[in-house]
Amino acid sequence: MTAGFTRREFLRWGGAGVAGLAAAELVAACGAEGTGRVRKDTLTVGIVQEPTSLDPTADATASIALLLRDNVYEGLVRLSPNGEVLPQLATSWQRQDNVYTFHLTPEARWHDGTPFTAQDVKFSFDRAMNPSTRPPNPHADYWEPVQSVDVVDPHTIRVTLKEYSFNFLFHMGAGSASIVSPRTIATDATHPIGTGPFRFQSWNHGASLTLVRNDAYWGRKARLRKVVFRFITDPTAMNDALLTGGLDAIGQVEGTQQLAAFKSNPRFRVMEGQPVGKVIVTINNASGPLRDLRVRRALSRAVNRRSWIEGIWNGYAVPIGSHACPNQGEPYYIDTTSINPYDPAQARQLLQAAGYGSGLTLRLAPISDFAYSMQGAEILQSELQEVGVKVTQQPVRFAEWLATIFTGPQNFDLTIVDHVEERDIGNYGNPAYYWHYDNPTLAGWLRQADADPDQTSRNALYAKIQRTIAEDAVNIFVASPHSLAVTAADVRGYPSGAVSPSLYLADTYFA
Amino acid sequence: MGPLILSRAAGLVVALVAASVLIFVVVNVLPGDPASVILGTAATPGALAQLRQQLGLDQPAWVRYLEWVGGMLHGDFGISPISRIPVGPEILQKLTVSAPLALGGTLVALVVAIPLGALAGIRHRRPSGVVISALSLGGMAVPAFWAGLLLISLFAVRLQLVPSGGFVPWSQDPLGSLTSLALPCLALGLVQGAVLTRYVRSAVIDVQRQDFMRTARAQGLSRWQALVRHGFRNAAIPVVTVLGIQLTSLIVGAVVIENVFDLPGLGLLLFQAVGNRDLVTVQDLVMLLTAAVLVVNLVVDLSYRLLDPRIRAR
Amino acid sequence: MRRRLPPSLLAGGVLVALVVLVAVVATIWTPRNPTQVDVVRRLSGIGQNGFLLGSDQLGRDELSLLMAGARTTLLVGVVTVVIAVAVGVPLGGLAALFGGALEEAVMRVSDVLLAFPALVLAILFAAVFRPGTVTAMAAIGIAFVPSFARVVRGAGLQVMEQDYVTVARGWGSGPLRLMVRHLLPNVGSVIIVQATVAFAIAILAEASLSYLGLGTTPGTPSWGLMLAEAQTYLAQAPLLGVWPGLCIGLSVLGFSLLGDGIRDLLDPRLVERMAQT
Amino acid sequence: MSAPALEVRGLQVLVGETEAVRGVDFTLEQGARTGLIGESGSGKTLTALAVMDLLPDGLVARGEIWYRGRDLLRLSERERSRLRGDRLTMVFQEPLSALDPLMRVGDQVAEPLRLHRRLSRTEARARARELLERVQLPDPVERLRAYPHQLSGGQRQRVMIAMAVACSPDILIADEPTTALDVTVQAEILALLERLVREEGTTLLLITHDLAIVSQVCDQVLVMYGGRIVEAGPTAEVFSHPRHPYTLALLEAIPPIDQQLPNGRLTQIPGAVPGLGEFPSGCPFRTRCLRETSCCSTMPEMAGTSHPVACWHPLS
Amino acid sequence: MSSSPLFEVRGVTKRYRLPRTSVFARRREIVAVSRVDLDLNDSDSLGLVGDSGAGKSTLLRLLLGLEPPDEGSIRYQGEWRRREVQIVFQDPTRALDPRMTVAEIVLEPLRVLRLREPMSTRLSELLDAVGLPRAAADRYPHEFSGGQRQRIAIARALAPRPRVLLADEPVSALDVSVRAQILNLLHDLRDLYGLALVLVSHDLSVVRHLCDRIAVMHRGEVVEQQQTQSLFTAPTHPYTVRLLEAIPRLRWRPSPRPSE
Repeated sequence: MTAGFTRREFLRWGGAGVAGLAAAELVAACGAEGTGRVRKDTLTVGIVQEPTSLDPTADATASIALLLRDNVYEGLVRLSPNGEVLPQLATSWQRQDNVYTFHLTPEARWHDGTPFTAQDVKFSFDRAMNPSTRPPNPHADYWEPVQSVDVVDPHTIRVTLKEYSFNFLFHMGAGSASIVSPRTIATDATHPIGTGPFRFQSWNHGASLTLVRNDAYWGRKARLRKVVFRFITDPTAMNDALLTGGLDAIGQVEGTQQLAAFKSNPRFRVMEGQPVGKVIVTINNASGPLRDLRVRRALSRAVNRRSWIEGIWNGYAVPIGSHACPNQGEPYYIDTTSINPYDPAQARQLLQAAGYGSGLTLRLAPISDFAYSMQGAEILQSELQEVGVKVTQQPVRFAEWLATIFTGPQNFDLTIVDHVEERDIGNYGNPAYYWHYDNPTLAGWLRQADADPDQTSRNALYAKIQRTIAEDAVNIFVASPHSLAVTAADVRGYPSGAVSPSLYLADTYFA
Repeated sequence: MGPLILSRAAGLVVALVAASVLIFVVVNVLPGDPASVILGTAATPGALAQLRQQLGLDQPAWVRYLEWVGGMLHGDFGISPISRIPVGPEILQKLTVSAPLALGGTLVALVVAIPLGALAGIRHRRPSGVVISALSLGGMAVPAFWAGLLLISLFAVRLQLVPSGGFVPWSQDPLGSLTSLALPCLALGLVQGAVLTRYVRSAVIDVQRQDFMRTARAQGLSRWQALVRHGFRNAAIPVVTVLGIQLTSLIVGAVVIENVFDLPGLGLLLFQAVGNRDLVTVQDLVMLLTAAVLVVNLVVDLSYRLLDPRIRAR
Repeated sequence: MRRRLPPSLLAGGVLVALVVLVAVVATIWTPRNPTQVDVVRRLSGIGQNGFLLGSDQLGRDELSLLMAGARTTLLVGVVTVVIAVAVGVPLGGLAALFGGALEEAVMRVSDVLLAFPALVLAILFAAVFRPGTVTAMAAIGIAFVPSFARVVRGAGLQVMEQDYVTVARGWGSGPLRLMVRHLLPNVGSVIIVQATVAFAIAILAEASLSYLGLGTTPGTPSWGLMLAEAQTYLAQAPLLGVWPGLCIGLSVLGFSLLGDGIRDLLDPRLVERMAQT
Repeated sequence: MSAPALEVRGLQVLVGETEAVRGVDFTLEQGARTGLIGESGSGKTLTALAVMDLLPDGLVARGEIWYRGRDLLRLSERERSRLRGDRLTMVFQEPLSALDPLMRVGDQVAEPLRLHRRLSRTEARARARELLERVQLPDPVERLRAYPHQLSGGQRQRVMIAMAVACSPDILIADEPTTALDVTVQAEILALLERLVREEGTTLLLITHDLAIVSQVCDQVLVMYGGRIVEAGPTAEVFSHPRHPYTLALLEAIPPIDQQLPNGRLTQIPGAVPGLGEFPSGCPFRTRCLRETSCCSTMPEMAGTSHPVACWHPLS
Repeated sequence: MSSSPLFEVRGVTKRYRLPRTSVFARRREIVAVSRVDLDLNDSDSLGLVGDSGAGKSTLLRLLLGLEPPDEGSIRYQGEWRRREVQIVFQDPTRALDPRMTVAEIVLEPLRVLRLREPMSTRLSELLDAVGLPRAAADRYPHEFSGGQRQRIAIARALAPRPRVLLADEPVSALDVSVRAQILNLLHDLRDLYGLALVLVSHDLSVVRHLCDRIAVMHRGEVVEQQQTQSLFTAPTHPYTVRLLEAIPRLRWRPSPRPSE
């Protein structure tokens, strides 16, 4: 299975910071520094989901990367909040056809004092690639295009690909592509050792995780002395904690209904970022009546994207028509929302034509861990009822969803999930993927596009792919929610874009 | 008393063994293989087999049962297959939230129930007594989580006096920890207190009907003196027996209340562990809660015997 | 003998009758379709946009949801109590009747079962089976079994000590006859009282489970679910957090009052007291 | 003859609307032992409780109860509690439930002494030991530390009596003190009670349904039926020449212990004792009486001086 | 008269084990009835007297056949003990099932014992015999006074046409003025049906009135057994003497007057 579809991505919306435009803020804030009063140097951030482990390769929970990647652990490269690839441990690199040569910083040291070398990179990558040593975090596909990893010298490493890959470098910014130390990997789950600007201090299960500045950092040192992540699952409680001063920032805002209150309050600053993730109603294309294109189109047309955007995100989302969202991480995005517009009358006709005029019953499995999925289910049930389709709901926990719908027997009709992973349209080329879309032609186009180094022709091909997916009504494509962050007004340099998997706080400080 | 404690303790051991068998059986019928849950999309048959072996799932059930129970007896509660964290310390840490919550809830309940219940019992024919008992009946009908929601809505959302949820660790800000426990304890305690008020009230009413209360008054004690010298001690016996049952429902209430207020205690842990299919944690937690109930019942039983010379003698 | 009906019986009867009536009406008619989403008109206030009690965060009619929720609540109550009675009463009866090892076994098992808080049992069940109304009902029902068994045994033992049972045994009445002829009719009132109390607890338990997402599945209106969904909107629409809670509270109150009332009506001690004074 | 110890005039006890005691007059002479006879429901216990101010909640006493020149019903609650347990004391029927199960016997006996005599703990304890000796409880020192459930029925009743005589009361009311006891124990307790009362010159009101006991212990007797006193007088006089048909019927319904009845049958009273509020108007006994005439539907007054009777057709 | 007695009780002992106070403690036993010998002939009437706890009621249960003796033997010479030995208890409230009508109560033994009797005729006969109106049949026990309830219990005991009637303190829960009615009823029924009567009472006057022979029980043993008259005049056992002396006697009685 090549799909890189993991818990981390799903949870990024559900459990992590949705950041936005930050870079501009960062520069603008520099001049405002202290005039006598004691500068605050501890930042407390509210986080919805607590990590299950502190080893970024341990499992797929999104908050592991959110809290630790770029702060404690580093990779060859990192992603900017908007999805640009920036240098990290690799200060520079060259590509020659299929071969990348990364030049590593000679100054980096692990938090335990040992020097960082190219051997550590080779260890991490080989471990990820080798099926017998591969850690549980299932990002094997990131290394799928890789042929070999070779140490050139202690500060140079060479990665040889099978053929050109448009997405390879991008994926090296992911949490699971963190470089880990072969000496400490066994204990990283509870005492993470990385090379980043913060070092781990303590983890109070169920309550908080504390990082302190790494004063021996090889690069530009962090401006905060200390970062405390507080875990608060309830959105109302989260908002209250910010209101009452218990927090300096909310990593991500789930209770969008209270956003207006923060916007009008000068003590706070709301950062609206780009839309991130694709919320879709996944259709099991192999299940009975859903094999019929007319039925799938009818379902798509029964859904009013505006209702969802208002009802679930209070307007903080944009409609999408295919499997791509309009942010810089997916530069090939085109608007396809007019292909299956909201039209219940036509939906009913299509169903009639398909022979389901007298009714149709479908099973819907929303994921009970995610509010958007549960709310979407209520809306979907109501909307499909309008066109004569009865829906029976059976919510599943995410763990169960993974086991029974995503990888398991796949005995379902519909489910609702946010595909947060960037550049994951490649899944439509995999007929075994859980929505069972089998189109060899499209699969060929996808391979061709990834291997095409030319941006114009590549984007044209991706546009054709997006249209085809929409026309085939593979899934019901609903919306891409905005990344949103709220901080106290005096917080500067807070990352507010969520294309990057991490909440990079080395540039954050108090005004 | 000595042999009594011994025999009660023997009964407790039997009950604990029965409960552990029951829990083990129930938990191990869980559909879904923990190994495949952990591996998720990366599951290959080889990796699955390896992980199963690592988790000891390839052993026969009885071996796993004995290892589980044996481990617990040595204070080793196993390691969560999901988080790779030892469950024992995890539980201990959650107890720093749950234990104060339960204690605080009990305290609130007692503070509410004893004076109000006694008053309602003494004045059960007068308007004030009727009002109290009506209030307590109303309080019993309120689900603890709704009480929590209403308290949040009033004190956190409207008045913004306290946070509506979450927990500040003791080590970080003890005062903040107390503040974050205030509403949960109140929500839990008020509802429990309403129930307890009813018991206190009926115990006080019952005791007032006893012949010895009439004897006491025949000695020249006033109604009030008789209650203080003879009534309350006797009324305490049925109330103490009820406290055991109360504590059971307090534990249940705490599970829900922790969810309402987003408190990182045992209840939330249990809830999340069930969601994550974290069998080891679920098994340990349910066993722990059950053991707590059994032990509390034993303590209540013994203290009730201590209070009552009629039973003490036997 | 004419006796004044206890006021709690009347009050409880009225509340329970109201819940039953609403539930019955809701099976044929509600003001609107309770699952009909109308996002444009969401979070309407009382009387706004034709929503008598307002609309929820997805624009569903609050009143219709509440009415349909009564149906769910009653169903859960009835099924759990039936499970508990069907299992608990015969067990308790047999224990009282035969005593000895059987009684010992029944009581020990119910002791252990009693140590499982009902909700913990329900959470376990929700994990083992799929969370849903059926699972919740089964778990709550099973959790009630020991208390029914105990109550019936206790009352049954009292019956067994009565002289009329001794007389009947003197003629050689068999266990079955004693059970049917004397034991069950005489513990009947105790069972009824216990059942109403259990009904009240079942309503609370179902609400708690649904609130936790382990009870009634979404798509079926349920008061507990409504409260769970309302929690996020406490600041915008506090009333959404009030209505379902009130419904739960009043139904529980109704059944507790009814139980109290029936107990007062049937309690021989009370009758005695009335006659004595 | 000195002033009477207690004089009750027109005493009524109301249970809600119903009169349970319907206007009772009687006098307890100083040092006399008076028996109050009646079946269940006749109101004898309520009469005693009204005198003691121990009526259950919701019951109201009306009329006059004169003690040492004061009408008890007009005293404050405090003044009445001060008399209770000191000047007026009471022994109850069921000695197990009438003692506090959680308190040691010694402390219970000491209670009236500490309350009324303000004795210190040690003094009260010493007095309690003497009292237990006086009521002939074996091993009094040990018994002081016992709990009520550790004593036998007779021993408990001795404790009750010790409590009742602790402050040398003027009036002692004993309500069915031996009904719950075995015959052999009953005789001992009655003898004890009689001896103590005689020694102290205490006025005794003994409530019982057992006529034989009254004939053994009491020199005066009051017969109650349906909330009224229907006959009163010296015991010997009332028992050998009963004037009320009810008294006669009661005496005749008791099988004689010393002789066989000639025909083997007892004289029986028809019907049953009515429940509270179900007594007929007028003479309460008239529906069961063989002598009933039309005038019986109005209530007869107690008539006569030394042996008064409330009957329109008294036996001569 | 038949030569062998109806009941032949020989050396009967019955022990009860007290409930365990703890798993370690040995269960204590009390001896309720100890080495008792008794005979009961047809139409005999035997009184059992003694303090509470003397074993009187236990002996009745043994005679009724509810449980076997631990030692000794009880031989019943009749045909069918379950039918022929019936019992009346002290407290008529506890003795009547409150959920059954009088008709059901009285006829229940016929049903349980599968006796083929014309039910309605038998019911009327029985109600007449105990002096209850026929209208009583469809009412419930709580609608009756104590004395009437005891009549219902007696009617039920008579239903299967017993030869032996066991009576356990049959009048001690009744009002004094009602006692005589029930005592007379028992007296009459005994004579009418030729019943053998075993009467347990703590009230010697009642026993004296109804019984030809008296057995005095003390701590589980029968300490003395005599004809009624001679027991009163010449008691031999010290306990009997104590018992007789303790009985409060009516010191004065109204002189017998010409009947009205």
